[in-house]
Amino acid sequence: MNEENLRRIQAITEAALLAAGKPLNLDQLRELFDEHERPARQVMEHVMCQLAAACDGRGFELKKVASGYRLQVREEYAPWVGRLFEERPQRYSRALLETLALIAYRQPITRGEIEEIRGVTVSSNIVRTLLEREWVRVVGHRDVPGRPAMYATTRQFLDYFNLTGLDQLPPLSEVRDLEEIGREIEKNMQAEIEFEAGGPAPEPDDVAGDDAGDADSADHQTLH
Amino acid sequence: MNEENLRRIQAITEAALLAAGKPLNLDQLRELFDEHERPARQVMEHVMCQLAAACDGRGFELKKVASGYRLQVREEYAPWVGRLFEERPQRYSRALLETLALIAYRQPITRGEIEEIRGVTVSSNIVRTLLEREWVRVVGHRDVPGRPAMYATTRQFLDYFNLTGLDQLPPLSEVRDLEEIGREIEKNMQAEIEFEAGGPAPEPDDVAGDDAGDADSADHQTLH
Amino acid sequence: MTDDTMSNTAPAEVTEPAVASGSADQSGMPLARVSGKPLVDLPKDLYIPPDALAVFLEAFEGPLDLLLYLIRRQNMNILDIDVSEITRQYMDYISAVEAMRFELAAEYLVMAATLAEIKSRMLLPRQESEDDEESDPRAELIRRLQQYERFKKAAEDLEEIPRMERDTFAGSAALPRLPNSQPHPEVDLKEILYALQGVLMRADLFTSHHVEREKLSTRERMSAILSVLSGDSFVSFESLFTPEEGRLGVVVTFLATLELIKEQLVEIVQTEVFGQIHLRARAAN
Repeated sequence: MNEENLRRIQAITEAALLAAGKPLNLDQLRELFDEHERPARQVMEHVMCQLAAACDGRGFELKKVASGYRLQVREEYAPWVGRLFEERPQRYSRALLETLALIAYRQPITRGEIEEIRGVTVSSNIVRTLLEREWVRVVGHRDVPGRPAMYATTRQFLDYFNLTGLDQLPPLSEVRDLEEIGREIEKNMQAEIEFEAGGPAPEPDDVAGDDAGDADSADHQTLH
Repeated sequence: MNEENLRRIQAITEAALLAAGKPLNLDQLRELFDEHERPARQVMEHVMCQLAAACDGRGFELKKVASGYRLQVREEYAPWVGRLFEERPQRYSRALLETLALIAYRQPITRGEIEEIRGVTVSSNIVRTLLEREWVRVVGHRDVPGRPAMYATTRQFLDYFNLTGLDQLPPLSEVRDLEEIGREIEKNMQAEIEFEAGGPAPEPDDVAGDDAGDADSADHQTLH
Repeated sequence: MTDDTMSNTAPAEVTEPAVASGSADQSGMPLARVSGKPLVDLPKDLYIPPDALAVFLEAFEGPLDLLLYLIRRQNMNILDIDVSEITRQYMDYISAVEAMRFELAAEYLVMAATLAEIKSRMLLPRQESEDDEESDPRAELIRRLQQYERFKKAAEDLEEIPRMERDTFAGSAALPRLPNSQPHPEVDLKEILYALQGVLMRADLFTSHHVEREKLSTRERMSAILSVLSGDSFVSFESLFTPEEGRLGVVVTFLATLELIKEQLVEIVQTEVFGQIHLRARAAN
C-alpha cells in the first residue's frame, strides 16, 4: 500500500470519526471501505498510529476507549471549551459514585451486596440513574430467594470514563487479612502487657507491617 | 501576540468547534477566553485563516457559513462516511409481498384487480416501492375508464429470485401446501425480532477484540 | 443529589479540621497504648451547631462513613480502634441528632447497638484459652470498616478519572451532503409464496380459478408482448414470434396473443384477406 493510499485512508478515518461523534472500532472503520479497497487490520492499526501522531499540537486527540477510537477535545482545553455549555458538568453524589465503584470493581453484584458493604440502603434513584445513563446493566439474577438482579458495568461506562477496559481502573487499596489483624491485635495486647510490666516495646512497623498474605490481594493485582 | 500564543488560541478554537457541533461566530469564540487573554477580532480572523490552512489534507475542513464557522467533513469522503448512517434495511410489509405475488402470478394486472383479490386498497407507496426497486413495471394500460396501468414483473425480479422465467414459480396448486414454508418464515421473523430487541449488547465481539478487557462481560474473569 | 456538594465541605465546617487520613500514620502514636489510657490527647467534646446537624448527617454516607470520619479525626488506625472512645463519640452524634428530632436512618441505630455490644464484650475479662482471631469482638467491625473504606477510596478515584463532558468532549464535525444509499430489504421467494397463500386463502381463489403452470408462462408472454406494443404504432404479428424458441415458444406466444385479444388489451388489424396482421395496445390510443 503506497503512501498516498495510506493518507487517503487516514483522512477517511478522521472524517468518519468526526462524522460519527462517538467511538468506532477498527472493524467498523474497515467496513466503510468497499471490499476491494478494504485495508487489512494491520494497515488500519498503522493508520490509527499515524492519525494519533497527526493530532499532535491540535485541539483534539485520538483516544482509544472500550468501544473503539474517538476523536476528542484535549483535556487541557476543557476549561475553555466547557464555556460553550451553559450547564455546568453534572456532579455525581458520593452515594452514586460509591455504588458505581462497587459495581465496577465487584461485578456482578446485587443491590443487597452493595448495601452490605456500604452499610446503608442504596436508593432506587441511584440505580435508575446508573441504568438510564447505561453505565450499568442487569446481567442476571442471583439464585437466592427473591432472585435479586446482578449488575455489571457497560462499555458505555468505560467510554465515558475514557477507559479501554476494567483493568485500567485505579487499583483498589489493600485490605488486611482478618487473621493477620487478629494476630496483630494479639501482639499489641501482648506488648501492652509487657509495657505495663516494663518490658521491651514492639517496633511500630510491626503494627502496620506489610502483609504478604492479603486475602484480597488477588483482585488488587489483577486490577493493575 | 507571539507564535506560541497564537497556536494555543488556534487549538482552543479547533477544540471548541469540534465540541460545539454547530457553527460558532468570531465573537462566540472570543467569549471563550477570559477578558485578559481575549484575542482581538483581527487576531481571531488571522487564527481562522491559520486553522483553515491546518485542515489541508485532513478529513475535515473549515467552512464559513451564515452563522459563523464550522468544521465539516470533506465532501469527497461522503461516500465512505455515508455508510455510517446506512440503516439496517427494513422488512417489506405483508401487503407489499402480497401485491408482488399477485403481480407475478396474475400479470398483467391493474391495481384495481389486485385490490379486488386482496379485498383492501393497495397503497401508492407499495406500488412506488416495487417500481423503484425495478421488480415491476407498467406494461400498458387497460382500456377501461380511467385507463389504469397494468403491471408485470421484470427481468430484475427474475434475476433477484434466481429464476429464468415465471414458469419456474411454483404453480398455484402447490402454493396451497405451503404450511411448512409458513412455519419456517414465522420462525425466521421471530428470530430476527429477538435479535433486534437484544439491545446494544449484541455488537460484535471485535469491539473488544483489540482490547485487554471487555467491559460488558459480566463476570470477574475480565478483571484478570 | 444535593448531598454531593455538601459532602466535601460539611465535616470541616462543623467540627475542628479533620485530620487527613494520610497523616494518621503511626508516627504520632505512642509506642504502646494502655486500654482506657491512650497517650494521645483526646479531642475536646464535640460541639455541633444545631442547624448544621442536618447538613452534617447528609454529609455522611451512613454509619460506616461516620465511624471512619471519627476514627480518622482521632488519628486512630482502623486496625487499632479504641472502641469505647469511638462509641462515646458516635453516641454523642446520634443523641444530638435524635434530640433535634431529625429523621435518622435505621442503619445508624443498628450500628449504635453493635458498638455498644462490642464495647461491653471488650470490657469482659479476656479468655486466653479461646482462639484469638474469633475472640476479638472488634474483628467484624474492622473488616467492614476496611472494606467500606477501600470502596470509598475507589469512588474518589472514579471521580478523578477524566470523563466526558467535564474533562473532555467528543469531537464531531458537520456532515457534507451524503449519498442516499438506503439498502433494500432482502426478500426470500418463500415469503412471496407465503404471502400469496394468504391472499389466495382469503380470496378463495383455489376454487374459482384454475391457474396452471402453462398458463403462467402464457401470462409472462402476455406481459412481454404488451411491452413490445408499448409504443403508439402497430407491430406486425409475425415479429412477435421468435422461431429460435421452437414450436412450444410459438404456441405460447400465440396463446398469449389470443388471451390479450380476449381481454381486449390489444387491437388487431388486418387490412386485406391474407394480408399482414398488425397489433397495437389498445391503451396506447
